Amino acid sequence: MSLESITFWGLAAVLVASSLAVVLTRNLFHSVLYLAMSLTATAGVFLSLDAEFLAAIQLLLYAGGVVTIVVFAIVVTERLVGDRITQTSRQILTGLILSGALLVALLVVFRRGPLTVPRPAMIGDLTRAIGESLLTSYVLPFELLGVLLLVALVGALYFARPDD
Amino acid sequence: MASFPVLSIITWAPFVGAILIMFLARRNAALVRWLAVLSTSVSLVLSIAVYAAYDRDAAGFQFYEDFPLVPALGINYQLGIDGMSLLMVLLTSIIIFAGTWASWTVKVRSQEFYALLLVLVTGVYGVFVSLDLFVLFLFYEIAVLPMYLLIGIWGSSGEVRPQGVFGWALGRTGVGTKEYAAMKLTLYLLFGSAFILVGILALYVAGDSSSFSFLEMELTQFDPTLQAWVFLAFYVGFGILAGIWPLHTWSPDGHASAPTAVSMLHAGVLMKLGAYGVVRLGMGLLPDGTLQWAWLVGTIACVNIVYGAFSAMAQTDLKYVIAYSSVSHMGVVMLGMATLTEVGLNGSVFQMFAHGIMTGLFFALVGLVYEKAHSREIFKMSGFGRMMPGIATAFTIAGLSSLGLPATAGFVAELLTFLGAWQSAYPWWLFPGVLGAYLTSVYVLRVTKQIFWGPPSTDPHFQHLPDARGPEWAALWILVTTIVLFGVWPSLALGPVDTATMPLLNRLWVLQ
Amino acid sequence: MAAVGFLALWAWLAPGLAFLLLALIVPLRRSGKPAAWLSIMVSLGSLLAAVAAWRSTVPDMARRILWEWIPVEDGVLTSVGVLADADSLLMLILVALVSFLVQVYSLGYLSDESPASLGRYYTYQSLFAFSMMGLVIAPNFVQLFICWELVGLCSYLLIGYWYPRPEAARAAVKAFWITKAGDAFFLIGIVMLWNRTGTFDFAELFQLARSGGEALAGLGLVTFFIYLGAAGKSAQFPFHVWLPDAMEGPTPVSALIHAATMVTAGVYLLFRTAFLFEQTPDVLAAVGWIGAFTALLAATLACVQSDIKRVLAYSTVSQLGYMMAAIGAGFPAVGFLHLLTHGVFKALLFLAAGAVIHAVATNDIHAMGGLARRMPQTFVVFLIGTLSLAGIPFFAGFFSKEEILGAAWAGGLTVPFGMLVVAAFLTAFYMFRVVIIAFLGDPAPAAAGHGAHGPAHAHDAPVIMTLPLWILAALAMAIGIWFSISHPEVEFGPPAWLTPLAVGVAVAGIALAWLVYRRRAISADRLFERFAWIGEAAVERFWLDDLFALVYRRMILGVAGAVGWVDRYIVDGILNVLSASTLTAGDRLRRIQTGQAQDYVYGIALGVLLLMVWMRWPR
Amino acid sequence: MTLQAYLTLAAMLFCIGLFGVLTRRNTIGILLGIELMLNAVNINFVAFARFLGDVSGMVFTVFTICITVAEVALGLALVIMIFRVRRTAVADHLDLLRG
Amino acid sequence: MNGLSVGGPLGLEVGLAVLMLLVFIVGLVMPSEDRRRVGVLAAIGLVILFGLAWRTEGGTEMFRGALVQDELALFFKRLFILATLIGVLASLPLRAVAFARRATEYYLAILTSLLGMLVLASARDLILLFVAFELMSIPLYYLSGFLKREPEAVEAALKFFLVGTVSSAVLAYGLSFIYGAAGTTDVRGIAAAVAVGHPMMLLGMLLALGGLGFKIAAFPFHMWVPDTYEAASTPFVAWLSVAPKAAGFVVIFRLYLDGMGDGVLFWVPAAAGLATVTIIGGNLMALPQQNVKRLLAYSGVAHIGYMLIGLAAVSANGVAMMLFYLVAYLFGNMGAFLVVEVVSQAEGSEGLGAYRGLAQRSPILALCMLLFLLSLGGIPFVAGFWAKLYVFWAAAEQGLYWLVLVGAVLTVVALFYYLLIAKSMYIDAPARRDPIPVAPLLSFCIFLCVLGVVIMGLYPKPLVVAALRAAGPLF
Repeated sequence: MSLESITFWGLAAVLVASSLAVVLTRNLFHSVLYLAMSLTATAGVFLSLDAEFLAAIQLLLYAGGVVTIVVFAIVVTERLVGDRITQTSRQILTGLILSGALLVALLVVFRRGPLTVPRPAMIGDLTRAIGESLLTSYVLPFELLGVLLLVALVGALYFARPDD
Repeated sequence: MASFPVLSIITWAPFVGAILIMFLARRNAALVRWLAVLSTSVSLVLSIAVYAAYDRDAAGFQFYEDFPLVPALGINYQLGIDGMSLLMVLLTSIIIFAGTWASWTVKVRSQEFYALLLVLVTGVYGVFVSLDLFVLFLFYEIAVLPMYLLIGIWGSSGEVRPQGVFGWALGRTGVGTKEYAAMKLTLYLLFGSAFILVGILALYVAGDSSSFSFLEMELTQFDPTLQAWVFLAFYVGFGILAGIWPLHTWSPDGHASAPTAVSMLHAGVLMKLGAYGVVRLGMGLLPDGTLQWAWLVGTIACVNIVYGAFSAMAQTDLKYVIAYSSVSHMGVVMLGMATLTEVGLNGSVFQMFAHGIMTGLFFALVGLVYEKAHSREIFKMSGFGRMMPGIATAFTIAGLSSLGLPATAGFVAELLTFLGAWQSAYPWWLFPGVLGAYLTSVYVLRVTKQIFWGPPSTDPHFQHLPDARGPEWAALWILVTTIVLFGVWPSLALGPVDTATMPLLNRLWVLQ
Repeated sequence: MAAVGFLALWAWLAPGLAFLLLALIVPLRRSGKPAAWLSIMVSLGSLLAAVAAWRSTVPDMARRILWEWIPVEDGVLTSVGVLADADSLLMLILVALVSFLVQVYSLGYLSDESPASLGRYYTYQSLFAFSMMGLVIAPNFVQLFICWELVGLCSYLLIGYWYPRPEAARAAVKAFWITKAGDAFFLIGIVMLWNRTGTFDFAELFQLARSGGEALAGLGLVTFFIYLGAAGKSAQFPFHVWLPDAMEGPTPVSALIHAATMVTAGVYLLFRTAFLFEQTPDVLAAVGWIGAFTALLAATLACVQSDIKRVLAYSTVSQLGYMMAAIGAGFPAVGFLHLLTHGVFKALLFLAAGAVIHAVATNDIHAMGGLARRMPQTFVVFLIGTLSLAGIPFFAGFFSKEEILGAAWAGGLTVPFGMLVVAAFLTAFYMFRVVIIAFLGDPAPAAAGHGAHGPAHAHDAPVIMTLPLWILAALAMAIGIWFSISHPEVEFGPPAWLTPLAVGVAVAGIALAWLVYRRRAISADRLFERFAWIGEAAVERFWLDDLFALVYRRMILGVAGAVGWVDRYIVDGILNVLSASTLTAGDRLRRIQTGQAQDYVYGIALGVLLLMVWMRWPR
Repeated sequence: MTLQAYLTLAAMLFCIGLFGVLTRRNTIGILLGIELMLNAVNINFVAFARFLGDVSGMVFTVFTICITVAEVALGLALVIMIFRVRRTAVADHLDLLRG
Repeated sequence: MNGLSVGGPLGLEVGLAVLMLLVFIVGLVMPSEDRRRVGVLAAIGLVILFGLAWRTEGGTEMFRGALVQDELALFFKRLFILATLIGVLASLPLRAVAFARRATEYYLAILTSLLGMLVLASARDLILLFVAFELMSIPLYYLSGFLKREPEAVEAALKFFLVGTVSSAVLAYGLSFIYGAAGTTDVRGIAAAVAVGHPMMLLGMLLALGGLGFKIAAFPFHMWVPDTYEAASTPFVAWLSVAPKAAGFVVIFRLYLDGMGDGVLFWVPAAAGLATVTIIGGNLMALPQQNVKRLLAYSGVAHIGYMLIGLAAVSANGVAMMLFYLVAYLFGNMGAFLVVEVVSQAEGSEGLGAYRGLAQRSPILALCMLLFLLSLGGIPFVAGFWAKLYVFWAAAEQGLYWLVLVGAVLTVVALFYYLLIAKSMYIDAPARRDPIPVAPLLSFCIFLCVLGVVIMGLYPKPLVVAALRAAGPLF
């Protein structure tokens, strides 16, 4: 067993476990923490796929940004409600069956897919390549992304403002 | 006459009348009526003129009009008229003209009433004169839809007690009310039109001319399997409108709830439109399909005849009796065409005409009785003959025509149909046919006896009822005269009809 | 000789014209008397034309005038017109004559009616005359059937002339329904015949029959169906039940339609198409048997009636049975002869009875009595009619009746012959029963209360009514005497004992009636008790009317009720189930719309999964 | 490691996320589930990009991550708004509109 | 940058961006009490943009084909702009305080969404497509909760958001497989992978179809529709019911049909199946509705089913007929929603009862509504008839007679509930007799829709030709 596989399996185990914890823990706050853990593990997966830049974004935006806002939201809503948010789950069995069935379906497809492609060698600096294509062939989506963030921000502000 | 678009004028004159009524005659009931009379009389006069001018020796489609509508899809505004549609157009003109007079007393929202009625008539004319299947379908839909409002607004509700194993369903749908009847009629007929549409599209796709024109499709030899299916689609689709068993149940409820003129038009003309569709599109385009399904058409027709007659007998509501009698008589129409014989088919077409006039008269009379006595309950009424001898006489004549008494149009039709039935591949069809005619005599005379004969009613509501008055007489006279005229002189109609049916049958007989 | 056809045509069309005028010109009809006179004059003209036509005929000559009526691709399906020959013209004269006399008579009989009502009556009368004549001179089955139905219509309208009376209304529809049932079979017969031969025309059919071609082989069913039509119209067993009820109509109507002309149409039809029936001896035999049985049955029934018109009605049924028996025996001409003579004397009887009824305002013979003195003229003519009917020599019915008996014998119908003889005896009996009870005897005491109209105050009718009576009586006598003198040749040689037998049973019948009702030598009650087994059945009309009522109520109306229920609650019910189910399905389906976002996500996940399954994934 | 392993991992993550979305009662919990699903998408993209040797998958991931953040921000704002109006964040209680 | 100029492939988008900027700036300087004028500005801008869209020629592209301005894109762009214009115009008379004070946000959001749609119509690259898709979607979430003081509105927005995000995730997940199988984000790379039957590709396509099914609201992905429609402000809903769905369809065209060759046949069962359940589900669920907005929402679902029939035909005709259907649906459905708005402004209710006797109170308004309903129901001489007929015809050409029959029969069910509204308007007696007041702008919009419905109904030819031309480049 190579180091690579050990890393992968380790990461996978952490990822799955923490993800399960996210959806199963009763305490919402703990959920968020598990999510952070899961996202971090994902960053590890990105690293194992040689995508350092993405791993960094993942950590910054996701593990940092998202978790922070969620925690903030929890704090705000807890203040509003006045007690700790514990959460229960509904229809666990049907949920399990449905998502399980979907998983089975996906796995069955994977089994017959031509997925045994070899992992090619790295082509130079990935981060640079991403940056370049962002500003050349994908400049339009990039610009639109800016608009999107703006409008999402405007929207979030609209709701978050307590006045009018 | 070739360049003069006489068919278009016949067709659209009522529509123009409707528009004029909507815009000019706001809150002026008299103007509304006179506009309606004017526009329908334009159609009537022109119909008679066309009838007279139709060249019987040349036969075929005449007064041809053609105007490309959507050339890319092969849709043309193509009109023409042959011996069969000639008669149907005349029928429509007579009925609507009489209907306008008969509904003289509509007071509530008369502007909308006449406008809708006239739009409806345009649809009916359109179906009879159009030679383009697509345009035909368009007109068909126009002929169906206004009915909803006409029944819904100006109709009258009856009473039906939900019972039996399916009582829960009847209760749920609100059976008996005019809204129910209007909805049932409209949806049922549109349900039928779904089949027609599929059939037309199938022919269009299967034909190689990529045209909806009847004349071009007529020349196409369709695959027999396709023909079987499409014929079935047409049979069901148009058959619903023609009231074939067991798809007829919209008709009693609808006709019973509808206001007078609408019942007249619907039972008198629109049901014929269904039969006409089966003949024109079904038999005309699909000879193979016709031969494959004739047994079914005829057998169901026999069921219709007997079943309709018995059902009519069971009714206690006058309008229901007449409505079921239509179901029974439409069976004769369908039987005639299923015989695939000359006399049978001629009889069928003649019966369309005869029944149209007769049932129009019936509904006009029932409307008058209802208007004066405010009752449709047969067994509550009695001895009206003294108070309304005119209505009683006309009712008797309608009844006699209905039971196929000679010297009325009904006899000729039934005689021909029966001759055809015994000549057909299934001679036993004759017996249900004759039985139906007999049963008709039972229920018609029973009703006549109950309402008009016997001692005058002691019910205080039924005292001093007036007979028909001014404009109403006009309606009655027109219809009675037509019934008798065509009963005494059938070749008036059969001459042209024969020129239309023979080519159709020749195509069938070649295959046999 | 073209004039024959046209004279007949005019005789036929004239009443039609009168009908049109009366029907269309409302004020004329409403005026009453003028309308009546128009109709009467026209029917007189019609009579004259008919006579003129008959006078210019020669034997074995037929004149046809045809117009196309229903066209077909390669010619004419059927036409209308006139077929004038000696037989049809004779019948035409009878119709025109009786029609004319009855119309004259009605003027007096219906003098109490309102003008509008009277106008209506004469409108119907004109229509009837037109239809009946059309029937008589019809050149083909279709025209015959048309007129056949039209006379049925007139019968219906005239029976129901006093439509506010429930009995009249009921009797009218009953008559129509029962005859119409026969007509339905008749129509079937015509249709079948046409399919076999391709023609409706009598002349062409006659040629076919003469040539004896294959075309006419196996016509049994066809002729039987045609016979059923005739049986309905001519009130043969078991269709006879309508005729007695038809007496609810005005008496002149009974005389014209239900005695002299319309009811004989069936006989006339069989006479006219005898060449077809000859092809089917089995059917003919059945005709004979049924005819004889009808004659006997109706005669029995007539014996227990107390309504003078009903007695006459049953007697008509009985006589129609005679005619049918003659035709069934294979001698249609004999039947036709009796038809003619019967037409005259039965019209006479009815009109005379009408005069009585008009005078005493009741139909019950027991409420009459002793009328001979108060209404001598009426008594005389009634007696003439009665003697004719009983078959007494020198009266109209004698010769024709005897011939029928002979025909039955000659035709080999021995048992029917016996029945006819018994019927002849009963005929004489019941007729004299009426004569004795109503005209001789003492006025009924109960009648005192009838005031001005009771038997005690009865008197002869006005001239306008008695004149037709006398004409008919004279005619009945004349015919009887003429036949007695000329003794025309007949096709068969009747046995020598026939005349004595016929006269004998008639006299015996009269004698019995005399003994029972006049001399009271035999108690009527005892007699009745003696024959209770049949008498009670006769009083109950052999339960035939009940049977028909049962068929109507239980079978027709019962089935109708069932079908109506099935239609509303099953056939329509299923439709409503479909629509209600659709509505319910919508209601149920909208429950998946729980309002909870996660359930909507279920929708998405499930949708994706189902999409994969639907695409047969994994393949 | 093979591509299949990465894809399987992502699929598991996706389904776990879906499970979370389907079962959590709290709206914030549901949002967390959605995060997991989108995370799976990212792994998929990166894995494919890596094994194809093509950079555009990674670019896609950049966009996905940014869009996810925007969505989460908006979503949380909505949750807070719901809290204000309805005093609850339990998804089950939000069924004024139904049927 | 030639592509950004007027008439260039990005010309409209740039124009819109300029408009958005203007709206943003003007909104900032306006007094905060009433910023409604911003809407007027947006409307004027949209009119200009619509004019530009007519002048724009197709057949240009940018970014090596990642962005293409073909006839199809132009058709959709015109449709989007028209729908947005009507939506904006109809929004102007809205009375709620939020629309006055926060008008900038409102119109900006609408325009942003429109920007997303415009790009989407041209996008032929997965990344561009996804970003544009999200750009279109995110404003919708918060627009539907714009009346944030109303519990229903916020609830609807949250549901819309949650379900929408999940479906975005599904879409993205699907796109990842597509990318993986095609090896490129270029849409044109898909065809090859489909042709060899690459399982990953097919999986991706199906997942993406699920995600798109949400946007076009096909059964069973439609469940957000009724709730959102019921709670959101009606002019917005009128727009929401048309424009984003059309955008969903353009994505479907691009992904599943564009340059696919014979591979398109693979999608027939999927499209036919979706069409069937959508027609049945939508129509059945509309039956028991008493709230007209909700009823129209379900009927809208059913209409998507009919459009999917056109898709199932997988032919140029089929697509063209769908386009025709979309336009007919635009006029009919928006018009109907606007009448709902008028009535609910006057009566304060969107229930069926509010329409009682409308024909006697405001005959013209009732007639308009009737025309819209008839058009939606597929009755001759109004647009909807041709629309239905054409999709049926296209399906019949492919031999899908059973599908045509299902569609045609279910039309009858649809007519049941349309006629229920007609019954309320025409048959029932009114509770009051006074006419219903109609804001001039609203009546103008309704008039516009009636015009569209009637003209298309009487003379469908030009639009058919245009639709056929638009569908041309796909095959």
